[in-house]
Amino acid sequence: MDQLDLTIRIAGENGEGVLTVGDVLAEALARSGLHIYTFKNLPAEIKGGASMTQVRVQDTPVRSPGDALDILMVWNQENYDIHVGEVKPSGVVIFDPDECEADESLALTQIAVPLQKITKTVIKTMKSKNVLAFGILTTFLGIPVEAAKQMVAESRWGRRKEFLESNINALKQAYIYVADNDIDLGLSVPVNQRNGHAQLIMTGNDALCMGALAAGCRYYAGYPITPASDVMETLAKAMPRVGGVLMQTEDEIAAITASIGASFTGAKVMTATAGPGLSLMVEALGLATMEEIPMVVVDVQRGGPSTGMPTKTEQSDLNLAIYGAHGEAPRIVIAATNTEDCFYTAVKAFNLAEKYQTPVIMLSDQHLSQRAQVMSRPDLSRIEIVERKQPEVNGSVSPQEFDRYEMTDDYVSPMPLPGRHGQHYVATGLEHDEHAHIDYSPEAHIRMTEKRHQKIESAVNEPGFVQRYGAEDAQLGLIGWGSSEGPILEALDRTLAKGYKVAALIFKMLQPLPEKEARAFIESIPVVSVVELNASGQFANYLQGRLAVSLKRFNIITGLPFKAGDIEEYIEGVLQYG
Amino acid sequence: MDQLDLTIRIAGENGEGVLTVGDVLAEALARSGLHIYTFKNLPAEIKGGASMTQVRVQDTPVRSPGDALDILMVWNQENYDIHVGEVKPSGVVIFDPDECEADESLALTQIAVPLQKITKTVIKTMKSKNVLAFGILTTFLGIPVEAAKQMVAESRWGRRKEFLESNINALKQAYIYVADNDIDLGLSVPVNQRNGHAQLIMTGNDALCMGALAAGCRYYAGYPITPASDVMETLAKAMPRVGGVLMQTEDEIAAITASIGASFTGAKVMTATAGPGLSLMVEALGLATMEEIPMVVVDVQRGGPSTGMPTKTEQSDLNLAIYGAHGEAPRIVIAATNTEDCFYTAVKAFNLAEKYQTPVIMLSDQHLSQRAQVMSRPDLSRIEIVERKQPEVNGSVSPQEFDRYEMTDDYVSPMPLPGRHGQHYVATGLEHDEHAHIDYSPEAHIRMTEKRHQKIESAVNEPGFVQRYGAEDAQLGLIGWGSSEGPILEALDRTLAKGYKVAALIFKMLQPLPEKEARAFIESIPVVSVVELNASGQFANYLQGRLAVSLKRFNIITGLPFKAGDIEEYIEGVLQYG
Amino acid sequence: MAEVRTADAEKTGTTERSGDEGRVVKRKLKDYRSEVKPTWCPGCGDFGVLAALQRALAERDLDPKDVVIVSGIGCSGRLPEFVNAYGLHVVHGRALPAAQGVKAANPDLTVIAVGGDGDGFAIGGGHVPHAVRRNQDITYIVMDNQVYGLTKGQPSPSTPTGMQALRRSVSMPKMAPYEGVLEGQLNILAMVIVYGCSFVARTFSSQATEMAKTIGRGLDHPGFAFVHAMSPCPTFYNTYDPWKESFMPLPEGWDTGDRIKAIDMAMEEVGDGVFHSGVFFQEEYRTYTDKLQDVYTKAYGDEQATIDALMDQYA
Amino acid sequence: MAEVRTADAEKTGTTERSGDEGRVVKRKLKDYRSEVKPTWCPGCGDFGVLAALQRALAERDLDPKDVVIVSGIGCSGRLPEFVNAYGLHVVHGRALPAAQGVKAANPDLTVIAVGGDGDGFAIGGGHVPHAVRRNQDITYIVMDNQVYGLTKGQPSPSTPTGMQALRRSVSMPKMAPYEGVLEGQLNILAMVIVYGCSFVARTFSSQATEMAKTIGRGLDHPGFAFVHAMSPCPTFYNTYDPWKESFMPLPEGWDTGDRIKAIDMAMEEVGDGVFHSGVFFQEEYRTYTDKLQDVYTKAYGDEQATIDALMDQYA
Ligand SMILES: Cc1ncc(C[n+]2csc(CCOP(=O)(O)OP(=O)(O)O)c2C)c(N)n1
Ligand SMILES: Cc1ncc(C[n+]2csc(CCOP(=O)(O)OP(=O)(O)O)c2C)c(N)n1
Ligand code: SF4
Ligand code: SF4
Ligand SMILES: [Mg+2]
Ligand SMILES: [Mg+2]
Repeated sequence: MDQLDLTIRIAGENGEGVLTVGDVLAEALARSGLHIYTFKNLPAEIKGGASMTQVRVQDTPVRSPGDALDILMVWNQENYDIHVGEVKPSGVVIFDPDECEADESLALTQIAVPLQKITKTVIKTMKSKNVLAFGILTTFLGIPVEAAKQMVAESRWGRRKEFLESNINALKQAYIYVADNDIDLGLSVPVNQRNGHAQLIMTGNDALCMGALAAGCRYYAGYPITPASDVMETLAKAMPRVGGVLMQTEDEIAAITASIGASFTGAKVMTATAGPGLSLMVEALGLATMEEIPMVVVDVQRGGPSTGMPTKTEQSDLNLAIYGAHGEAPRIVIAATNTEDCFYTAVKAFNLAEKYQTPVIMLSDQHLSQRAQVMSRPDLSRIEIVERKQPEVNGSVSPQEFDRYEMTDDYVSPMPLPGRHGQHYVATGLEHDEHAHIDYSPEAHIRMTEKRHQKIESAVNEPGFVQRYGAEDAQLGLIGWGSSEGPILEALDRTLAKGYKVAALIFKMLQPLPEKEARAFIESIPVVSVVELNASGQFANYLQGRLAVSLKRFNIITGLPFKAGDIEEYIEGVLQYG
Repeated sequence: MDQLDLTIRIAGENGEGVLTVGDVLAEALARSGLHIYTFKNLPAEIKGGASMTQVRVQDTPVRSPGDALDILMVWNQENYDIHVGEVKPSGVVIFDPDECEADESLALTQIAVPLQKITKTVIKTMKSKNVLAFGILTTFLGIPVEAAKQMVAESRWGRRKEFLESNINALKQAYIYVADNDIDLGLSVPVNQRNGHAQLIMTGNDALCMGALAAGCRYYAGYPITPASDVMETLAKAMPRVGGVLMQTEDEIAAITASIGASFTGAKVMTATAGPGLSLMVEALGLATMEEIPMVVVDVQRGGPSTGMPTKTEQSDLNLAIYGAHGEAPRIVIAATNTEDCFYTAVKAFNLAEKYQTPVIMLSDQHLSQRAQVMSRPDLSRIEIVERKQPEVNGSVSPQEFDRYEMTDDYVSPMPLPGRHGQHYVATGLEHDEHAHIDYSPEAHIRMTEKRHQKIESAVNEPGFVQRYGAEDAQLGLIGWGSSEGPILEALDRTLAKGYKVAALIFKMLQPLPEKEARAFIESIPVVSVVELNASGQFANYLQGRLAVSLKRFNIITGLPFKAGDIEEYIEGVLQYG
Repeated sequence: MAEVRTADAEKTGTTERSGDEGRVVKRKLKDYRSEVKPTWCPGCGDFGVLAALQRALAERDLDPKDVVIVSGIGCSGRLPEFVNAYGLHVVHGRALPAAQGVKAANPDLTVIAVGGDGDGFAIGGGHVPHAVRRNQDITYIVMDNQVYGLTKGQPSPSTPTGMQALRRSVSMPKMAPYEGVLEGQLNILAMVIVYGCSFVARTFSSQATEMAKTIGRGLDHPGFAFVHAMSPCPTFYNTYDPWKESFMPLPEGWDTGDRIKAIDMAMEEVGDGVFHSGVFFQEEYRTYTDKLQDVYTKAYGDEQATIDALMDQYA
Repeated sequence: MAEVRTADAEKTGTTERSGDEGRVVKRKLKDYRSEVKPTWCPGCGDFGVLAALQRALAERDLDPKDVVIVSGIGCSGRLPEFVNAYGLHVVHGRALPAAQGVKAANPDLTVIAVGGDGDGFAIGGGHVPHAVRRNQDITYIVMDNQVYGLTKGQPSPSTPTGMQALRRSVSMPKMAPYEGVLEGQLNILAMVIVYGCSFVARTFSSQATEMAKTIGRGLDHPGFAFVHAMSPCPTFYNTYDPWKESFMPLPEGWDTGDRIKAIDMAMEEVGDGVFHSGVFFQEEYRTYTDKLQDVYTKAYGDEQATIDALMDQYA
């Protein structure tokens, strides 16, 4: 094995504990200096239903959930039947022979481990079945028992002292069982001490929260919704530690208007939601555009439409993010690509909001938000933080003379803050003039419409929101946005390695659209295809609308993230058969 | 004068009565067998502010508000200053010399009529100033005093018996004043008896209401909002007369979900709103798409974004109508072009909703909804009414066997109705299978996504939603949608008459997009421009997105409707200077 | 068992079945069970509410085709799926508007709205007073567990102030990790009485017979009936033990006709740490449907207007 | 007149001006007049509310830069424009959430929310209980004309049942042409008390001094203060005459500390055809801001955490 790359899946009944096994394994491997990427697929019910968790481990950063499985552990028949088809020919299935029957016709290594029976008869504490399963996996991975013990001790299992003894016993029994039965997969995953300070294990939502706080977010209002609730829950704990305020409001409309109120006073504000909440917020988003109020709205996309598939992933809220609101209500829309990027994109979202005095929608999605990845600890001293343009404090301009919506060169006007500046004004969602006075004249509407549009359009010059990868002389170009970056780049590397001439262009800014880069890419490559997790090709349509070009599309709507293999296959298909 | 074509404007302080003068004049002319087209421009305040009303009169159907003015009557200085620049060189200004000073440097016929003084000193009932003003206009138009008297008697003034005497006196005084001062514009507008049964005077909102009722609408839920409140108010009176139910709900979200509930039982339902309300409705619109519930949502567009310009017109909610909702939530979007068309488009909206079991958004706008026009009385016996596909009544299929979302050839499935069909099911906004059971499997999501999309796409084959006009060998093609049809076609006729080779394609269906017609038009004409009342070219972008073609744009964002002259000038500009 | 429908049953919407000896047999609880097994956690109070509702339906022998259960989103909002009847599962917080549309469009249907405390009094709270104002014959069952179940344990408008992770069985620590919930607790029962509701009752999912009876009285009440169904969430906020202690019937001889006394009781019991069960208030007002009849009498009398006649006003 | 600011005035947000003789002069009503002339109809009750609010502000000599008036949409929602202070005019029905955001982000500001009966209790009705629950120091003035003014006369949640075009001066016929308004009338004052509001008062725009005093008491109250400001709309629903008759002060010696009695009074006066003016209920609870202080003490004690420290949990 030159490059470590294992994909391990654990599947069982929801609520039984498979998720914990996956979480602890991922954390333990990450703490051992390896890179991990998790992937869960859960039912929407609180308990019951087939659920699975997957860990992909590499010694370099992982970019996608993994294709076929190297190791599958299933706890019952239902899950065996669901997942066994995804195991690699060289892969291993671990199953509980008392709970399920293996299909002997399959050309796979299938290893029976009576998890339930060992727990019942040997360990005698049913709670410790998880640890037994964990131990089976660590021993298969070639992790020494002492290292595994430390992993358990440092895990959430270790924190529950009353079960520690039986848990350590369970781990031991795992190693004993494997040794007794002479099982050896020949793996030896290296476990070293990671530099805890330099490397963090986070989900996308975790990283986003930390980025927001680093950018100066000190007010958050939100309403729970899967898969965005984590953001609020993480901040409920963290926000008071930095002196900020977090409010759980009665609905999303209250959340966004409370955020507008807070931003009006100068606070950096955020709210996070998923599709149904974003739908409810669009009226107030238009207000924020009209009153030129900075704010960050995070949309953690999930399967739609309507209540849809709350625990599945999709990139199908793009249309709403760009176009959602009556009238002409431009706003900035950006998307994060991976866990680490969630941190930096959150920082940029605040900077853009403050700089352009506008709402910024930051798109994430269920998979990106909830999977765990390893990332380098951000160096906070090197992060640029943008502050809002404001009038002079104690400036002498009277409120009667002051123009809140002054026409400046960059269309951004100094914003007085209550309690701070004597230039009080009345912000209104009605059309107004420079002085913020209500004005429905054609002239005022034309001027202010231009101000609102130009301000946003000029944000296209911000660096770092679009990136080209791959062959200069590509025959096929892939365009992606947000969280499909990882699988696209992995597929790119694989196909480049096979000699295909491919390139990719990844967008993190969607509105305003980096047209120059888009056009240069599209015009330089014979075939260009837009790769996204939605049915209608929302970004493809949007690109065509802006650029008047014709694009191919590759869309998947399974509720699951792209695998690198999906895209690899697509590339080969297009280039081989046109 | 071969063809009668006069544009008359009356302007004064809001609340003073100018609007009534305009309304009565328009009605009276219409009742005389002429065609009229009114246009009002009001402040958003209940009282105060400059306001104007305009009547264009022709002997054939009128298609746009009129360009420069033939007659301007102003009641005060503010309004003189605002409007005098719009009078034709051959036009006439009527002003009150005690309230305003005329600019003598202008090469216009300016006639002083001391409206205020005559009312005060001769008529002595201030309420009758309106009638005096009306009389001045009718005598200028060459309408005999007896005919004018009858007009007053048949008007709202005639209904207030206590003022009738002073009103008739006011009218007489007008004729006396004009005769005494020997004023004669040489006009003689023909006043005949119109066939009251065959011709109706309606606003767009009136026509829409009647169309909805004719189509079978028997449930309406709504929340007041300018300029859609008229729809609710008209139906509040009319709906009970046909045994229907109208509910004024607590907000727009309640309005649309109540409508969904009513439609679930089989009722034909409608709600009408303006931009802010539509923004609030998009979450539930997604639900209706997901549950395949027929309903009509009318959006009477006004100036946006946010609260914007509630009394101004704009075509800027198109993006929201097409894309508003998280996830992939396709729905049908259609637009009415003129008053008469509001009737027929409403009928079609219901037919489409019922046939395809989907929400249908019908776009109107402030100007279309509130101006009065003359139209032929619809022959109700010739209107086709579509009913919802339902299972057999007393059918023997058990609820356990019945598939609410059966995959049929046309993707539309029979819908059982509570109280009527034994095939009860649970409609849900979660992803589901054919049987309406919750199902998040990739397969179910893929099948149902296709069902929801294909159903809508097939509606593109409905006839009558796109129409080509003008030269076969056009050098310039104009694309318009909804209410800009009238001014576009008038401009087309004028420029064709001048020898320009122009053509127009007018869309009444926007989603699904009649792609075939659009492509044929665009490919057959060297230069094609999309004409719309919004800033970003919403329809142009959408067309480019769907067709991957490049289009020119002509946009106006004054809050006012297109004049035919605006478009005429644009056509000449493009064809003369490229 | 063969189904026999009399012409009359057809009209009123009830179905009767002949037993083996030709006797007419009424529907049983199991006839209201759908083929979908409830997905709730073991021990969830909602099982009790479901069974009580099914029993109340069975006692009234309502034809499933004439029953519509409307819900929003939440664990409790899944209930319609588990009942053999029509169901309309809408978006979060909008069960009441949807139910009102159902009832308005077809007043012959038995309409029941169900949902959680968050669905009903957070995002949906604005609709409750207006549903009450319309006084349609709808039964609204709020399954109050004082927590957001489906989204995994955030506090709801009815969560007691100061609540946090106090006991092992209570896992609501995330949203209020320092001082517990800072916001006041809403008294939703008192609120609904003040809105002017014509039937207001409380019941507890652990008291099955009682609950079926109370829901039944709500169904029988002609007008908007509010049933405050306390229904614990053992997974995220286990209140079984305290609630068992604090539940007691309304005082003997309670006068259900005194609105002011009902409010006072609902306001005072909180301080006493008591939940009273039973019907707090009931009075028959004319329903929306009744009033619409008067409207029709005025609007058209015997015969509805034709559309042509409506258009005459524009001639 | 030159402005003199003491360091202290700067901190507390009050500004004092020196008169000609160097005397400190307090702000006057006219200092709170903006350059925008009110656009209301002649005779609109809202003029009275505006003046009363301006007077209350002047009496407290608040610096306009420290005052934020938040409103939704409606005739009444235009009020902030006419006051010389910060204003935040949001979308229909959302004045309260916006005001809460303002106050939460800067508790030193004087925050006033204003709006109509429709704005507050139709589309915005869902926010009221929750604003009350948070008990921030915000004064909420509802200008109740029992009608939708701005949209020209539709009935509102507080319109009396059965109301229609009865009198010439009442022009609310369109929405209820047959039997008048079918829906029940909400008792918004009683509702707010039941929500748990810490200050609840009623006042009438025609009683200028009284209204300024009541609004002032609301401003002084530390917590969420609800002022029910009856403010007739002569254009669409002229209630001046009946209201002048039905307004009367609360009984002599009224105990503002008894919530239950306050509710009873608010419920009973309706039947008596009476509007009581004055403070129905007032009690000081800890405000949201107070409670947040406790949270901060627990969350970080003396020194706020660094972001780096927060990230340690992921290491
Ligand atoms: C618009 C919207 N916001 C948020 C959610 C997420 N959500 C689903 S259920 C729920 C609350 C559930 O609490 P409750 O209504 O008390 O029901 P329970 O699960 O406790 O029965 C929330 C916030 C959603 N589905 N839609
Ligand atoms: C979302 C939305 N829906 C509807 C409207 C239209 N609208 C503006 S004000 C108003 C109601 C006004 O009544 P009220 O709140 O009582 O204020 P008033 O004018 O009587 O002072 C309505 C329905 C709107 N602006 N936005
Ligand atoms: S989470 Fe709570 S409310 Fe939801 S099903 Fe489980 S126990 Fe019931
Ligand atoms: S319509 Fe009524 S509420 Fe509005 S300004 Fe006029 S009088 Fe006042
Ligand atoms: Mg709950
Ligand atoms: Mg009002």
